[in-house]
Parts: sequence; C-alpha cells; structure tokens
Amino acid sequence: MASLITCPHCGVRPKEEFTIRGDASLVRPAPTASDEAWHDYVYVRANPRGRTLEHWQHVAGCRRFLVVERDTFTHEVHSVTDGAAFATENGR
Amino acid sequence: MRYSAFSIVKNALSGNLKWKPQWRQAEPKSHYDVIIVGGGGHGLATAYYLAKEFGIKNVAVLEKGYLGSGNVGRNTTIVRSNYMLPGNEPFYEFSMKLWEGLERELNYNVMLSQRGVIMLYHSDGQRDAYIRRGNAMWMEGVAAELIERDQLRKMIPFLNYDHARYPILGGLLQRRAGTARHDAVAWGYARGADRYGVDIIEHCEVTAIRRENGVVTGVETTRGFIGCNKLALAAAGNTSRVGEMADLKLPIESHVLQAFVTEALKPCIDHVIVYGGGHFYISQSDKGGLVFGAEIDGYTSYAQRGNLATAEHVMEEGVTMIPGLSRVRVLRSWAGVMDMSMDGSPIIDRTPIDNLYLNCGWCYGGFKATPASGYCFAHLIAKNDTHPVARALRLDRFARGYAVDEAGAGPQPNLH
Amino acid sequence: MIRDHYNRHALDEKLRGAPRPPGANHLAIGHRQAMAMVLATAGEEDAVERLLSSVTEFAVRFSAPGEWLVISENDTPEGLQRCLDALCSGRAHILDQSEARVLFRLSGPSTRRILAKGIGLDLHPIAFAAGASANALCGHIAVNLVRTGEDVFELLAPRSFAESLFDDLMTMGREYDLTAAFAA
Amino acid sequence: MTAYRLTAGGLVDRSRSLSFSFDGRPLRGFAGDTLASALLANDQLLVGRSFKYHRPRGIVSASASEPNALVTIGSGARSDPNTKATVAELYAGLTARSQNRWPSLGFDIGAMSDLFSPFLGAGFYYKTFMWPAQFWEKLYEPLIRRAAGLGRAVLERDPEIYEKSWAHCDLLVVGGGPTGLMAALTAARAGLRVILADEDFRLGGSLLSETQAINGAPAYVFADRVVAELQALPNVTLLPRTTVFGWYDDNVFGAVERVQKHAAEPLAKLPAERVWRIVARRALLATGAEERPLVFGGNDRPGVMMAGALRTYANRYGVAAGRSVAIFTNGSAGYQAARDLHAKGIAIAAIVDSRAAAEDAAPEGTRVIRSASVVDTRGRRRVSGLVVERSGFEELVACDAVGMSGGWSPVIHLACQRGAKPVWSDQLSAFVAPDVGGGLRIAGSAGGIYTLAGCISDGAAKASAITSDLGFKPAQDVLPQTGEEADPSFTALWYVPGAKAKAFVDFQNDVHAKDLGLALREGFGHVEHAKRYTTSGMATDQGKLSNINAVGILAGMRGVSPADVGVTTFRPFYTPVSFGALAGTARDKHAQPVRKSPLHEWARKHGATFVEAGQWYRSAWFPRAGEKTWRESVDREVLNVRANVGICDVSTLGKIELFGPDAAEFLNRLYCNALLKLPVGKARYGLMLREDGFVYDDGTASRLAEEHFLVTTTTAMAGGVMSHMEYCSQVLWPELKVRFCSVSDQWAQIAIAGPKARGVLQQLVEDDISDAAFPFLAAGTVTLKGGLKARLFRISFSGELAFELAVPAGFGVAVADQLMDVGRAFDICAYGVEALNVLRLEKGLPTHAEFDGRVTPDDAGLGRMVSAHKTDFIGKHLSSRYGLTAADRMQLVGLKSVDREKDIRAGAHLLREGMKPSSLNDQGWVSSACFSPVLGHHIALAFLKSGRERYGERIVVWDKLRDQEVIAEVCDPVFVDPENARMKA
Ligand SMILES: Cc1cc2nc3c(=O)[nH]c(=O)nc-3n(C[C@H](O)[C@H](O)[C@H](O)COP(=O)(O)OP(=O)(O)OC[C@H]3O[C@@H](n4cnc5c(N)ncnc54)[C@H](O)[C@@H]3O)c2cc1C
Ligand SMILES: NC(=O)c1ccc[n+]([C@@H]2O[C@H](COP(=O)([O-])OP(=O)(O)OC[C@H]3O[C@@H](n4cnc5c(N)ncnc54)[C@H](O)[C@@H]3O)[C@@H](O)[C@H]2O)c1
Ligand SMILES: Cc1cc2nc3c(=O)[nH]c(=O)nc-3n(C[C@H](O)[C@H](O)[C@H](O)COP(=O)(O)O)c2cc1C
Ligand SMILES: [Zn+2]
Repeated sequence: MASLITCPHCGVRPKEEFTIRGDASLVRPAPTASDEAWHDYVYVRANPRGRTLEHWQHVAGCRRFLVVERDTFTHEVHSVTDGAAFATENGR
Repeated sequence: MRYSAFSIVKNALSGNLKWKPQWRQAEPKSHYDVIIVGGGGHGLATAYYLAKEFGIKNVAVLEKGYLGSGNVGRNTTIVRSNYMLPGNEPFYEFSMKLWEGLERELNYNVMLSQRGVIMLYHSDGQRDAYIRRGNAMWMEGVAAELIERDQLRKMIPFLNYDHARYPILGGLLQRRAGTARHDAVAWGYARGADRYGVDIIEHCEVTAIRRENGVVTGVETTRGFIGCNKLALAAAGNTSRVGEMADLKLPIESHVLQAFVTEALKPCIDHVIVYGGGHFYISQSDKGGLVFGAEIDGYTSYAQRGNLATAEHVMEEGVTMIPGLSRVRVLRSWAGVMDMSMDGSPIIDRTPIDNLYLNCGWCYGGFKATPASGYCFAHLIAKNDTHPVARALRLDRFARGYAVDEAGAGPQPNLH
Repeated sequence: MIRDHYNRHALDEKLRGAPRPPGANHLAIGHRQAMAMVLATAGEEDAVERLLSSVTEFAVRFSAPGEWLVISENDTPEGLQRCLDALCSGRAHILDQSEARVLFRLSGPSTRRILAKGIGLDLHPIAFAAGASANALCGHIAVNLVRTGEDVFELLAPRSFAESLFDDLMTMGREYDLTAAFAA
Repeated sequence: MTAYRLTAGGLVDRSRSLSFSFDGRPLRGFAGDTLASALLANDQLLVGRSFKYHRPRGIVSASASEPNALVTIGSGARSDPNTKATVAELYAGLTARSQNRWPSLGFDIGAMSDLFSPFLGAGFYYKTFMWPAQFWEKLYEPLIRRAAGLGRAVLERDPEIYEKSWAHCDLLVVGGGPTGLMAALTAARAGLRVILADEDFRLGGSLLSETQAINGAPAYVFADRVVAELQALPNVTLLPRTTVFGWYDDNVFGAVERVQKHAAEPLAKLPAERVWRIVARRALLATGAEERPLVFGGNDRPGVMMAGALRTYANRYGVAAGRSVAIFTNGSAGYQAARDLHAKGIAIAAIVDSRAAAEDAAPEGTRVIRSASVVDTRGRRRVSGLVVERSGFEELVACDAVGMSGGWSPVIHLACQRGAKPVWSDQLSAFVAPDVGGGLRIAGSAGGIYTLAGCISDGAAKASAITSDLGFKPAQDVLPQTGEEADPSFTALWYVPGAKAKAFVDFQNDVHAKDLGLALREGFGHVEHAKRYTTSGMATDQGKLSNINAVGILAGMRGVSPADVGVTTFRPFYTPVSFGALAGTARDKHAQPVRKSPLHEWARKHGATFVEAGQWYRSAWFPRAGEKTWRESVDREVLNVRANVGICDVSTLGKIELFGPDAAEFLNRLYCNALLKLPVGKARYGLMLREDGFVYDDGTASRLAEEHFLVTTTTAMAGGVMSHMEYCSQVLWPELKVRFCSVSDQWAQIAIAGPKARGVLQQLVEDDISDAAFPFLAAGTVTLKGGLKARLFRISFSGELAFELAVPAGFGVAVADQLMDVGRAFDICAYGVEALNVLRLEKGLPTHAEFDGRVTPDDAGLGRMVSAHKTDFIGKHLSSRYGLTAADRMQLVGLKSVDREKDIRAGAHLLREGMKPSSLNDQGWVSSACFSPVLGHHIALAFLKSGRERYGERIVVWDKLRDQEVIAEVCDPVFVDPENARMKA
C-alpha cells in the first residue's frame, strides 16, 4: 500500500498521486445529534491495528475520494472502492 | 555503582570485568502500587520520578520488547522549548530545565548538547509567525533570537542562500536547545529508577487490563497476571491498542515517521537546523552521522517502516536546503510509530476509570518532553492532581473546545 | 482559435527566438486547439460517454468518472462549446478550458524512456495502449496523459504550471537531445 | 614488494593502462580494475584508519561489504567521502585520499587513542564527562566529535546532475551471478519483461572469479554469452552498476544506478547517478552469499583478508595480495582459495584449519595445521606472520597475507526489510530468509545453495515457476553443464579462543570481542542492545561481515543458540545512497514546481518585484525610478489607489465553478453564512469553517445563473478548498446533484480599485457599469470592446470602489495593457500584494495572517455572518462549544501607537501596562501591521482578550525578540471609511 494504490478509475498508481484524509468508517452525525456524538466523530478514532478503512483522494488523477481497505500492520490492501459509491451503499 | 572518571580507570585496570548490569532483569512480582505500561522514555522517567520525587517505589515498568525499542530509541534527538501556545511553552520549558540537570541527577551522561536549534523562515509571513513564537517564549523567560540573513550566513555558510526555491531570509534561534543521546536517556532513567527499586520488566507485553467493579486491578501480560493499585499508560504509538483494553475512546491515530542517518563524517553541521520551506531538519550526531527527517508518511500504520516516496521527498528538501549534501550518502532509514493526537499536542490526564492514568499523544515531539512528561505524570499518579504546567494537556480539552493546536491545522492528525 | 499579439501563450517566453529544427525526439507545443471540460450530470454518465465517442471532430480524454476533456484542433472555443452543448443537450455541463491548459506533444523513439523519468504509469503498449488516456503525475505536476501513437504522447498541463512542466520535460529529455518548438 | 600484479590472467584489459593517484602518489592500473585491485597491484595495502582507535587498516574484501578500505575519491566539490575502494571502478585520472588520519596515513596522531583503549570500552562516554556541566559542549563533545567520523563532506554545491526513472517489469532479478543470469535467461526466453540489476560494473557475479568450467568454457565466457543473449532481447533491461537498495510495499524496489561515477570524462547530458523505482510483479533475490571473517587476535592487521577476496583478486583482477599467503579456515572455502592461489603461483604458507578433520584437498605440498587457532598476528602496518596455537603449543607462521574463511551467510538483506525476521538454520549454520510471500523469491546462494550446479538449476527452476505463475509458458531448456563439485561445508566458529590481542568483530567501528562481553555484563545482552551499546554493525558497512559473528559470540556467551539471539533489523539502504541520487532533479529552484500567473509577463514589464506565495510568484510591488525602498513604492501605490485608481493581478485566487440543481444547497452547507437565497447576478463574501468550528477559508460566491455558481478561494487554500469540496460532495452528501470543476487556470483576473475605477473600466466595457446598473456586489458577464466576453464582479478588498475583471487567461496581458493605457488619463498605477495588504489592513479585513487555524468567525469580528437559521453547515455543531464562545477569547482589534512615530510590528505580544510578562499575563498578539500612508502612522491588527470591550484602552505592545516596547491604543479594526461609503460609491 505504501507504494501503490489501485484506483478503480485510473489503475495502479504511485502513492504520491494521493493524499490521505483519514478514517472512512466515520459517519457524520445529524446536526441535532448529541455533543458526544459530534465529539466522537471529529476527535475519536478507532485506530485499529489490522484492517481499516481510509479515505485516499486521487488528487493527481481522477480526484475521487477512494475508500481504501487495508491492513495497518502489513500494509496489504484488501479493496479500493469509490468513496461516493461506498457512502451511497452504506446509506449515508 | 557510581559512574565517574575514577570508576572507569579503576575498572579498566581490572580488565573491565567488574561492571554490573545497569538495571536488574527483574522478575514480575504479583502486585505493585503502580504499573507503568511502556518502557520508553516517558514510562521510565515516570517510574524514576515516582520513586524519587513522590516516594512511590513499589513500581513496575512493563515493556513488550527490549527496553528503549520504541520511539525513544529511534527519534532524531532534538530537544527544545520553542513553542508558541501558552498551553505548551511552560511545559516544554519545564522539561528543558530538567534536561539541564539530568546528567548529574542521573549520574549518566545523556550527552545533552545545547548546540542551538535554528528554524529558518522564508517569507515575511513565516517570519512574523516566528516572531510571535519567539515572544511567546520570552513571555516564559525563555531566550530566543531572531537571526537575520546576513548574520545567518556567517553562522551557517553552507545553506542555499542563492538558489533556493524559497529564499532563506533568517531564522529563529534557541541557543539552549539542541540534542541528547536517545538511547542514553532510556538507559539512564532505567538505571536511575532501578536504583530506587523499580522493577523494569522487559519482554512483557500487556495483553489485557483486568477490571473489577469498574476499577482496574491489574494487567494480563505475556508473563502472567500482575496486580496493581494504579495503572499508568505510557505506550506511545500503541496507546489506542492498550487503551482499547479498558474501552477507552481516544483522540489518537498511529502514524509512521521516518528518520535517516548518513555515513559518519567529520564535524560539519554544528547546529540543529530546521527548514521552513518544508519539514526537513538535520543535526550531526557525535559519531559523525547526519541525523535527519521530515514529515510523516501520512497514513495510519503500526509497521515500523516507511515508504520510498516520502524518503525521496525528504532528500529533495535536504539538498534544497543544503546543496552540499548532494554527495553525502544516506546509510540507513528507519521509522517509528507515534500516536498523533487530534491537535498535535500531548495528553497527560486521568481517565474515566479512577485508577487508570493516561500519557499519550506525543506525536513526533515527545522526546524533548521526556523529563517533564515523566515528572508531571508521576505527579498526577501520586497526587491525583494535574501538575500546573500540564493543565492545558487534559483529555477533555477537545470536548470543551480548548484544543492546543500549535499548527493550526485542525483535527486531522496527518497535517500536524 | 488564432493566437496573435492579443492572446499570449503560456510558453511564449520559453520558446522565444528562431525555432530550432526538430530532432528525432521532439516536443511540440500546441497553440491553437480549443478545449472543454465535460461534466456529465448525475445518472447521465454513460449516455454522455456514448455521445462523445460518437463524434470524430474532436478528441476525448478521460479525466475522471463522468468527466472528460474534449480537444478540437479546428474549432474555436465558442464553436466547441456550442457543439458540445448541442451534442449533450442538458446531460452535461460544459466548461471552456481552452486557456486553462497547455498541450505538449512528445514524439520520437525515446518518448517512453523520457516519460518514465517523471510518470509512474507503466507505459508499455500492453499496459497503456494507443488511445488510452488518464490523469497522472509527471514529476510534481498533475497532467492529463494520452498515447496518440506508438511513440507519441500528449500531455495537457494547467497553464500556470506550463513553464515548470516544460523545464521538467526538457530535463527529462536531455539524455535524448529532445528539441522543442510550437506546433506548426 | 609483497602484493603485485600477476603476469597474466584476470579479466582486466591489460592493453588499457589507467593512471590514478592515492594520497598524491601517482599509480597505474588497468581498465576492469577496481580501485582496490589497482591499489593491491601497486602494493598499497594500507588504505585507512579505523573509527575509534585509528588503527591501520587494509583492504579486507572484494565487495560492497568492505569495512576498512574507505577513501575519499575526487576533490573539491566533487569529493565523495567514505567510498569503498573495493567497488569503486577505476578510471583514468581517479584521485583517492585516505581518511581519518592526521598528519598522514602512515603516521597518525589519533592512533594514540589505541593506547587508552582499556578506558574507552563500549559505552564509556555514558559514564563520564558529566562534570562540570558546561564542559560538555565546550570541551568534551568537540573532542569526541573530532575523533569520530570518517571522511570529510565539503558541503559545496554539487556540479553534477541526478535523475530518477520508473520501471515496470514482470520479473526483477537482483544479482547477476550464475543464479541471476540463469533466472533472467529462463524468464526472458519465455517472454517476460525482465530487469536484471547488479551492483557490479560487469555482470557475472562470482562467475568472474570462478575457475570451474561451464559447458566446457571458462565461467566468465558463459556469463558473457548469457549477457549477450539477454542484451539482444527487447523484453530485457540490463542494469549493471545498479544496486537494489530497498524493497518496499507492493513489490516496489528502489535501485541506484551509477551512470557516470566511473567516467573519466562525464557527459553533460547524463546524470552521475539515477535512482530507479522498479514496480515488479515478481522479483527474485539472487544476491549470493557472504563469506564470514574469523574473530581472532590481531585479525585487523592489514593483509588479513577474506579468503574469497584473495581468490577474486587473483582470478578476476590478476592480482596477488601477497607472495606467501596463509589461510585460516573452518571449512572447504579456505582450501579452494588456497588451490586457486597456488595455481597462480602464489605460495601458500600454511592452511590453518580449526577443524580436526576435513576431506578438502590442499594444494600439493601445502602444510595443513588442523585443530588449530590463530591467536595473534605479527607485523606493523601489514601482517608478517600468524601466531598459531595447537594443543597448547604456539608457533609463528610467517606470511605476508592471510585469507580467512569462516563460512557463509546468505545475503538476505532485501528480503528482510519489510518486517520479516530471518530464521536460523542449524543445517546451514546461518540465518536464512523466511517465506516473505509470492512477490519475492530467493534463489541460489542467497537461498543457501552453495554449489555452482545447484545455483544454476535453482535460478532456472525458480524463474520457471514464476513464469508459469504469471501465465507464461516456460521454455524447456537444457541446463548448462558444470564439473563435479562437493557442497562447500564448514563448522561454525564464532570466536577463536585464546586471543592475545584485540579480536575484532566490527572492523570499522573498532568493536572487539571483549566489548560484547562488557555489554553483556552491563545488561546489554539483547542483540539490539548490544548493537547500540557497542555500535557493532552501525558503521557504513552495516555489519555485512560482522553482524553474524557478533550474534554467534553473544550466543556463545549467553549459552544459547544463535536462533535465540536473533539478528538486528535489516533496513534500507542495502548500501548507502547519495542524497543527490534520491533527490533527483528536484532541487534548488526546481525543488517544487513554479506557478505563474497569466499576468506574470505584464507585471514583469512593469518592473514588479516578485514574491513566492506557495507555488506561485506574485507581484509584490512595482518600484518606479527614484524610489529607494520598497516602502516608498508601496505607499505610493496605496495612496494612488485611494486617490485615483490602481490595478492588481488577482489571478492566483482559486476559482471553482459549480453547476446543478443542488449547487446552492451544497454551498449553503459548505459556508457558515447563508447562500441559498443569493440572487442571480450577485456575489457574496463567504466564510468556510472546519468541522471543529474554526475558520478554514474565506472567499466569494457568485451566482451566475440559478444553477450555476462561481466561488473563489484564497491563493493559499485553493487546493485545500477544492479537495474539501470534493470530500463533501463525494463522501458526505453524494445525494446532492452538484458538479464542479476548478477554473483557476482559465481566467486572468484583475482588480481595478479606487474612486476612478469605474471611469477606467467603462472605457473597456460595452455594458453599463454605473452604480445603478452594476451595484455593489453585482456579478455577471460583460462584453469588452472588441467582442471579448469577460466576467465582472463588483467586490472590494481595499475599501474602495472596486471591480474584479476576469478574462480568458491568454488575453490577460492585453487587457491589463489596455487598462493601463486608458487609465493613464486617470492616473492609474499597478499595485502589488504589499499594497493590497496595506489597503485591506486599513480597512480591517482579516486574511490568512489572522485566520491561523485557531480563530472563530466571532474572534475575527465576523460573528454576525454565521447563520443562526441554517440547520446544518460544516462546523456548526462544534462551534457552540464552551471554549469557542468563552467571553475571554481573543478578539480582533485595531492598534495605533500612542506615540505616532513608533511602529508596531507583527508577532509582538500584548501586555497590560505594568504587568510582568508571563504566559498567564499574555493578553494577545499582533497579527499584522503596516505603515498606513493614508493615516500617516503605523497601524496593526491584533487579537486581544475580550478585545472588543477594550477600545480606547492603552496596551503594551511587547516585542522582546526585537527589544521593542510600544504603548498602543486599542481601537476598532476598521481604520478607513467605517461607513463603507467609498466602496459603495
Ligand atoms: C523518527 C522519529 C523522530 C522523532 N524525533 C523527535 C525529536 O527530534 N524530538 C522529539 O522531541 N521527539 C521526537 N520524536 C518523538 C519521540 O520519539 C516520542 O514522542 C517519544 O519517544 C514518545 O515517548 P516514549 O519515549 O515513552 O515512547 P516509546 O519509546 O515508544 O515508549 C513506548 C513503549 O511502550 C511499549 N509498549 C507498547 N504497547 C505495550 C504493551 N501492550 N505492553 C508493554 N509495552 C508496550 C513499546 O514497546 C514502547 O517501548 C520522534 C519520533 C520518531 C518516530
Ligand atoms: N566456494 C564456496 O564455498 C562457495 C560458497 C557459496 C557460494 N559459492 C558459489 O557462489 C556462486 C553463487 O552464485 P549466485 O548467483 O547465487 O551469487 P553470486 O555471488 O554469484 O552473485 C550475486 C550477485 O548479486 C549482486 N548483488 C548482491 N546484492 C545486490 C543488490 N542489493 N543489488 C544489486 N546487486 C546485488 C552481487 O554484485 C553479485 O554479482 C555459486 O557459483 C556458488 O557455487 C561458493
Ligand atoms: C540519533 C540516531 C543516530 C543513529 N545513528 C546510526 C548510525 O550511526 N549507524 C546506524 O547503523 N544506525 C544508526 N541509527 C539507527 C539505528 O541503527 C536504528 O535503525 C534505529 O534506532 C531504529 O531501530 P531499528 O532499525 O532497529 O528498528 C541511529 C539512530 C538514531 C536515533
Ligand atoms: Zn483515480
């Protein structure tokens, strides 16, 4: 992972073409949600050792936000999906 | 065994056969007053100050690897107290003062070298930001100097004054800042704590935290269960994993930072120089290697290794700041896993669980904090009360809206 | 579009002076094409793609899902805009980019080796065949890349980066005596 | 004379003699030599001094593992310190100098430290030099620093160029010995895209030193044939002189090619070195095995070398390291070396074998001393004899060179760079690579196969397997034939007992066996601790020869197996790589791309001084004849804008165009102020927050049509805001029907500001732009005379009547020229970002100096912009936290020095009069300051605790850094035209 990402739209690309936004498993709370929900959304991270979902933007390519499922210890990438498709599928 | 020139001569004459281990290989006892998770600089310093300053000596430090295998043994050794925000500056200056007496206090030469840290600026805006910072330092009585270009040129002639992409206009200098020998800090504190009876238990990984009626009673480890009255976490880089064992939700991401060393060279770089046109920083170790680094790799990771793209970028910044580095060869690169907090500042605090204490979020700046962090954490554990210089570093600051955001980058750890 | 003293090219300064004869490896700088960005509206991506590929007056470059760069060597920016508006008829938003990008056409036997010095994409014909296009990084600059022939590639770069990219390409081509001039 | 060039043989080109020099001494060698082989041929055995004790040191190896023979090659700005003579290819005119000695290599004052070595054991410095405190920086540290370090870096600008390249392949073969060559050939014949990299300048690896025949011909001929076939294949890239230095995630390899390091006359168009980033579907490690030194007393004496190196010097370079060579071995390799040397006419003084019995054949008439140890060596600057001990008896064996052979270690460095730990093999008595997954396979001696035939077939077999794995059809080839050979064997010997002198483990860092003992005694017995405490394995060779012996010795002392000790972590770089190569072309002005505005040439024509703003160059001010300081120019520009009119290039602002039925809703959620009902044809100032409630960026939003918007961002945040918008639209609200695209590069944008702005502009614009027709904050399309369509916005960052005119980028210069032309009658001037800054400061408008990431809209005095009615926008919820709304927050205020002559400067802090400076008493800070030519004195914007309640208060502006203290009056931040009358005129 740390070297290459396979963008579903552009193919295999070097890491330099991407920027990382962070945890992709977080769901933005409703505006009326509790302070705690908002605090957790903005400040708390599961930060697992192992599989994680992360947003990588293909800034120098298609500029899409991708959801990269990868292992934070082995750096193996399990899947890469389009961020919008992921969000829609997960009912956001 | 006290160290001195005399002891060196005496031992040398008897074939150096009589030196003793610098700390005991302790066997875990069944129960301690305080267990500290993490045998890095902070955990060891905490144990040392707990015993020395607060009289709590029935303490164990549990380290999953060999002592010092974490970030204390892989950082670029810069110590400084040139912070801008009022929540940080008093704390780091407290640390700096402790550094200044540390070697005699520990009877261990940690090679604190106050050679000066200079941070270069490249634009008027950056200069103003450094002036703001310099004045914030002076607010705490910490000397800072603004070095203008001409003076800088005399001081450090080999910088890229004439062809840099971003002109070098000057720098902010803290003369008292510098470097300290990373490993020696861990070893010195370990030896110091050991002398007060602290058990340092290496190769002992904490795998679970046992709680009874909501109160921590001890830890499961790879060497069995060990009970305690108070549990203190100082597991830099692995904080989230250890915290999870007590269901703590933390404002932490683990990120990798790489560092590099060149082949050994005769003395050529006399200061710690920080490039403001990027994140590059460099100093020369006493062995002659140029030790340097720059920004983090940017993604969360628990692997202590970095990627080539970042490494190449670091070199680009290096030759841009010092063109003469071009032919110097880089010997080794390595990486450390750090816990990046959401505002780039550390956390020393109690947790929602009464006898569980937290020390984390040191990002890439916690080496310099080692003495103060240990001291303040020990203070907190012993007295259940935050040390005055660490008041801004509490865990609830995010909820209350008091982030200590030195970079002004907001809650995105890879931007700090 | 006709360039004249009234319309400056981003590389006017770089390419000032008498043109040198092109070498075997040559960088031609486009200066009269019209370009537009086509953004398909939601749900119309496939339809727009079909429409775009049904026309031969202009070239279509993939930029992102639902986004294409369209280049015409003959039309004016206004003409291209009209043509695309008519073609897509509400299925897409059309933005004139004629002034926003500079076209670099690299040709010659060493083009792949030259580009490999800046572009991480595998440019072997089995991986990137003639006609393929993509946004990619060249050195530190994001470009749109297309292979228009076995040894011919075009790069579209943002206008503000054009001088930098030009310098970079000339450095990359130094080993192969790369020459440069405005396209005929 | 002891070392000398053999009269015949070797792969050097005896017809091409090359002159070079060492420490000023002119010498000659042949094409095909390394510096080391040429030095040996000239009997120059002593080449350097060790790190700590400055002991005389000679060449030890013939490879990249060399710890001792480090020299500085070249001179002046082209000096390469710490270069290994053993891999430096000889060229005509090469100049080499020895290092770490003073005044000369032969006589070195530093060698005195050897006398004190008992006091300088491992880690001695941790125990002393602590008193008095201030002596460390002044006395002790400089001494230690000077004593340490090897070569000298000149830190001058490097005249050479470097570059990088990407490469993609099906199979990368690392190492071009028999294994690698066979593997590459097998895969290439099957049609795979193959890259073969070897750090040597000639492909063939150990075949170049081999005396065995392959297919009836000398081994090197076989190598040449394979290379010739590979070279002819279009699907093969051969990379000699290329070291693969790192294995990274996703099977990406870093490699460095020394393109011209060996060239006597380098070509200007080629780089000195080139870094390759190789993306390999599969890779094969065929890096061979390393021979181990033996740890015996006096083993660092010049002339004590690796047995295999002696063999290589004799066979490949036609050089004898001595006339009478003793061999000290624990296995068959020592005998092989002896046989080869003997065959070349070099006398073998004796073979000292640590084993009791062995089947290996010694050359005719050679004395073999079995069950024996070497306990010391004789000689000063080169070895003259060995003290051999056997059954309690010592004897002196005279010799002038020694070959030591301690067994073999597979070279598995690269395979273990990604976290996998090497595994101990009892059978091989070595650490081998674990299974590291399908991407990287290990073959030949790197995999513990030590026969030539075994290597050849293993290379072919592994390549065949990869070939089918990738879906190619492997060719069925007959393997080349080799002669009979026995698998080399040895009996591990970590430490030769009875040492009478220091027995070195790590030669370069002067770590000897006793240091490891000391480390263990002091509690540093873990292999990583031992490394750090003794520095074993930390030198420029990274312990390629020494690490395994250190492990063996620690294991012996701890009474455990080497498996229990383990090895230290392998890390990039396999061998050191220059900064220059890794940086490539991105340096100096090209360190980052430059962005230029479409009006850059226009500004240049008008004499602009440019300033870097992120990647952009922006015009800062436009000096005119007679103006001596920048302030004169800026003051003039400001006054002229306030009195007449000026134009300014604002093309660098980010511009994003949005379309779609939900575009308004989208923007409404993005900005904290209300945008939903923005009328068509209108622009509005907009403020974006981060989700944590602090200001992210400001700009304008204009509605060009019902479903069509244009937003601008600040120059600095253009990229960030674009990404942020993409995040919001793709990730947060994919259901919103909105499409957008950056149009920053399409438009040249010019601000026209000043009371006469309309007058000037109307000369160019066909449409009516009177206040009635085009009121404040109007936005729309206009037609310029001549027909060009342009966009016009009536927005102002100066407080004056102002417009921003956008035209397609290429027309920018022409339009700006026209404005200047028609503007002459209106006394127009060009102004830069400095004047822009003064103008906005006089008007109290915050910019990025104020928006430093810790500021809320209310802090900046923009609290009323935040919509209270919107249910949601980015940053809404967390804005209401206590800390963001507390009454004592710092708020934006204006400052005027009470003594109008005194200036206030940005970065100063604020204190109440009479209060002591301290973090607690800190009242705030000055964010921007300037001289206001309109007011005739300095003004500033500052953040002050509860500032808005404190207008009229006197405050100390405290700039200790520049030793300046000024009393200022706190005031409203708007210094000029608070009623906005001018702007709306
Ligand atoms: C490359 C790099 C460069 C840096 N440069 C600087 C610098 O120049 N200046 C500066 O001030 N700071 C620097 N830092 C940051 C600094 O090193 C760290 O902030 C600091 O060392 C962290 O505190 P520590 O020493 O206690 O951490 P560590 O040494 O990491 O200690 C934590 C310990 O906890 C142990 N542990 C974790 N989980 C468990 C468990 N479950 N059971 C038992 N033990 C466990 C770990 O093994 C580790 O030894 C740098 C960091 C890196 C990575
Ligand atoms: N006599 C003995 O006891 C003995 C012991 C072991 C091996 N051998 C012989 O050695 C030979 C081994 O053949 P092989 O092909 O496996 O290895 P080899 O030693 O012939 O070739 C290895 C090659 O890899 C290159 N290399 C190593 N690391 C590299 C890197 N990081 N980047 C680029 N190049 C790198 C080296 O320059 C070398 O040319 C066989 O002939 C075997 O019989 C003999
Ligand atoms: C300040 C400093 C200086 C170092 N100098 C050297 C050096 O001279 N030689 C060397 O091999 N490694 C050096 N290292 C790197 C260590 O060998 C090691 O890589 C690092 O401590 C991380 O440990 P690891 O690689 O075992 O994970 C240095 C490390 C630090 C922090
Ligand atoms: Zn993509």
